[in-house]
Amino acid sequence: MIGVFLSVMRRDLLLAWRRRSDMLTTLGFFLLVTSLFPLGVGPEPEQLSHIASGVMWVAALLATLLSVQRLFESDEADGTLEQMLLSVEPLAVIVLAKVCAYWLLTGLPLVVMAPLIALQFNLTPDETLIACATLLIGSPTLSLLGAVGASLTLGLRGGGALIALLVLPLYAPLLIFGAGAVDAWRAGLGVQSHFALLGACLLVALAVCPLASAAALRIAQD
Amino acid sequence: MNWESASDFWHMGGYGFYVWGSYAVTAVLLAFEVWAVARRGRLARVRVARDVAVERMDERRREPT
Amino acid sequence: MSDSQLSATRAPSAGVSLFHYASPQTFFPLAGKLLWPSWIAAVALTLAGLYTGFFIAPTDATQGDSYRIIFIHVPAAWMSMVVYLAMAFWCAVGLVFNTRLSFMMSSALAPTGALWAFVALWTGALWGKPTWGTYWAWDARMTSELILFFLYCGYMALQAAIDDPRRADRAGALIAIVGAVNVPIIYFSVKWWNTLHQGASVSLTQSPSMASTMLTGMLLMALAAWAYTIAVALMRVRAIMIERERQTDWVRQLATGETKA
Amino acid sequence: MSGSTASLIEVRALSCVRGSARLFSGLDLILGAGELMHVAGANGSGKTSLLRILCGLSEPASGEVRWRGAPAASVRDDWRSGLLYLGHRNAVKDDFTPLENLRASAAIAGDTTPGDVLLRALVDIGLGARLDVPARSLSQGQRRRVALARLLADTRSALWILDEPFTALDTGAVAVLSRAMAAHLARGGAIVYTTHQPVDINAARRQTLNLDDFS
Repeated sequence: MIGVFLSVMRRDLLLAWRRRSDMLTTLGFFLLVTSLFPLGVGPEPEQLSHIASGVMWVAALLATLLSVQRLFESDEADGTLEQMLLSVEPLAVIVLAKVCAYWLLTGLPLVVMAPLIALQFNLTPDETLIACATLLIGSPTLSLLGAVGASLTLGLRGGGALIALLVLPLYAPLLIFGAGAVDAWRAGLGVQSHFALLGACLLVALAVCPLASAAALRIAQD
Repeated sequence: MNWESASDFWHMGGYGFYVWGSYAVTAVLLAFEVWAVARRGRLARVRVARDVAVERMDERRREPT
Repeated sequence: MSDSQLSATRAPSAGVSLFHYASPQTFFPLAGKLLWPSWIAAVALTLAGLYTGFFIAPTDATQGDSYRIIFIHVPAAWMSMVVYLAMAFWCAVGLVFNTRLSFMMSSALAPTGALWAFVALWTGALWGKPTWGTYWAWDARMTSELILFFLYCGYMALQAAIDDPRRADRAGALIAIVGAVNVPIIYFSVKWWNTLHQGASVSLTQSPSMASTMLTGMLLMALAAWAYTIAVALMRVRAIMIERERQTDWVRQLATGETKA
Repeated sequence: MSGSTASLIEVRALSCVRGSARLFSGLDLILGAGELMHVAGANGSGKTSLLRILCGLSEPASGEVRWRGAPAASVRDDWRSGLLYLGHRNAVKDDFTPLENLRASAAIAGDTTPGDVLLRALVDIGLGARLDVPARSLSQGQRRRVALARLLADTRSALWILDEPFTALDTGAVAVLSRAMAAHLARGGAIVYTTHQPVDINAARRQTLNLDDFS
């Protein structure tokens, strides 16, 4: 089980490495969207630092949504997905491995880039740290929920809009807990509960999403 | 009895727009839903009846040969 | 960590025969028999509820007559949640016991649930204007109601996007169940967010001036909404049964009027 | 190889519906060790659908699949580990070399065949000169061979389910594949396959199932 997990993850990372340029698309999207906000709402530092964490979270959420729909696409197109379904190993473990690789490729870069955006939005070092930490704990949950949406909409027409409609409502609690942490810190409240709740969401998602996604893939391939 | 007259009733203590706006839209939506569902059921039956009729015509056409 | 439990449920279950009415053919006439009582109950309860609400219940001391919106707002909000849970319940039953009828029930409930969510939002906005001075406040209930509405839309859009009815049923069921797990989390998170950002909102139902006649009116309207939902869902599930089973003998006999149901 | 009954896979009263079309119904089949079954039928008669049902990718509209005498759904793990399915899609990644592809397929299947056996299979099927070339620059037939190399390396599966294995292959590769199939049968394995071209496979016991008879 660990063997298949590691080899599927390595396979996905290697495949992504062979197509390095694709990896940059999501990151570029994230940076572009966040950079457009000051142009839209005005450059006042006070206002920018107020909306910073919300903007970062919404951008991360949209960036995930944009890229996650391709998670199973190429495996489905070339028949690898059938082989995954027929594996002796649990499909949920294979899905989890794919999601982990996906997060390392798209989620982690966002977390790494977040300080840059925090700089643009005039956040203090403390606030930057908190914003990055929320993204670090929250973005795996985004990837996991996104994987469920991606497997449900696999091969459907209008998949992009559909996955947004399915997954965005489920993202609402994460957005609230994630973006709220910086506000709470600024208001002098503790941020412990925010992190605890984000962590709880991650644990629930880790337990439920790979199973749900695996079931959805079997349904999609039936 | 709460209301002195019909116009008093429609006026709804100054909140007529909000109260009747709510009730009217709800009534229209529910009526539309009932109509749409009834139509869907009717069309489904008609379509099946038509399929059956077409099949019988086919059978009858084939019989003489 | 195995998905075999989930996938094993897709195999035909021997338990199906226990559910006599789980077959569309036997449920169809039963639904037909329940239809008229439900409609009569819906109309009678609505009339009674409206009479109580408008002619017996007094004007509210603080909100004036604008509070009379709650006679539809609160039942609509309740129904939108009850219907979602019912939908998720039928989806779970369908996945576990592999009964087609359960999936048909949940597809039949979804549009009505979405309608109730929309009505709750609409009337909430119209009630909010005179009460809060704004059509839309990011109040916990309103925000969760909005997200619930989107969950309904997602379920229906997913089903509509899939051509194969079996895949549509199962994929829809999965998202409905995931959504149902999320509804409490969403409600809690929004409520929590709301208390951090603004003071507690005016509560509709906990108003101290709530006269018992007001409560009676609201309960009557809630029962009417139940009856309406049952009636319209039964009607829709009958239509869905005919559409889905159009190649079976019993539907063909039904449609050509050779036997009466 | 547990299981006391002789049949490896058995199907009873199977019917398959795709969309609103009934592809076949009332289909029974029994396949035992060493048996070769050719599934024939017109285009759209449900050959691929039948193979997918046999390996558990699809659910039949009605009927039962049994694996080594037990209902297949109840012995799912044994069923999956006992079969090897190759669909008409190759499951070959453009960005991987043949060996990387073969390793990835084995890993996904949960198969622990050592690397030198995989390498040997690629050499046997005639890809020895192209080991370091990404699959992107291979021909259609060579990509098919990458997928088929799994069969040459396989010693674990009892049942091979092959959907059009000979498509796009040249005569040399067809000969290698049919030898591998004969060897699998001789070992006591069984094969269900579809094909559009007549290929002679050395088999002691063979059946032909024509799906047009069940439509």
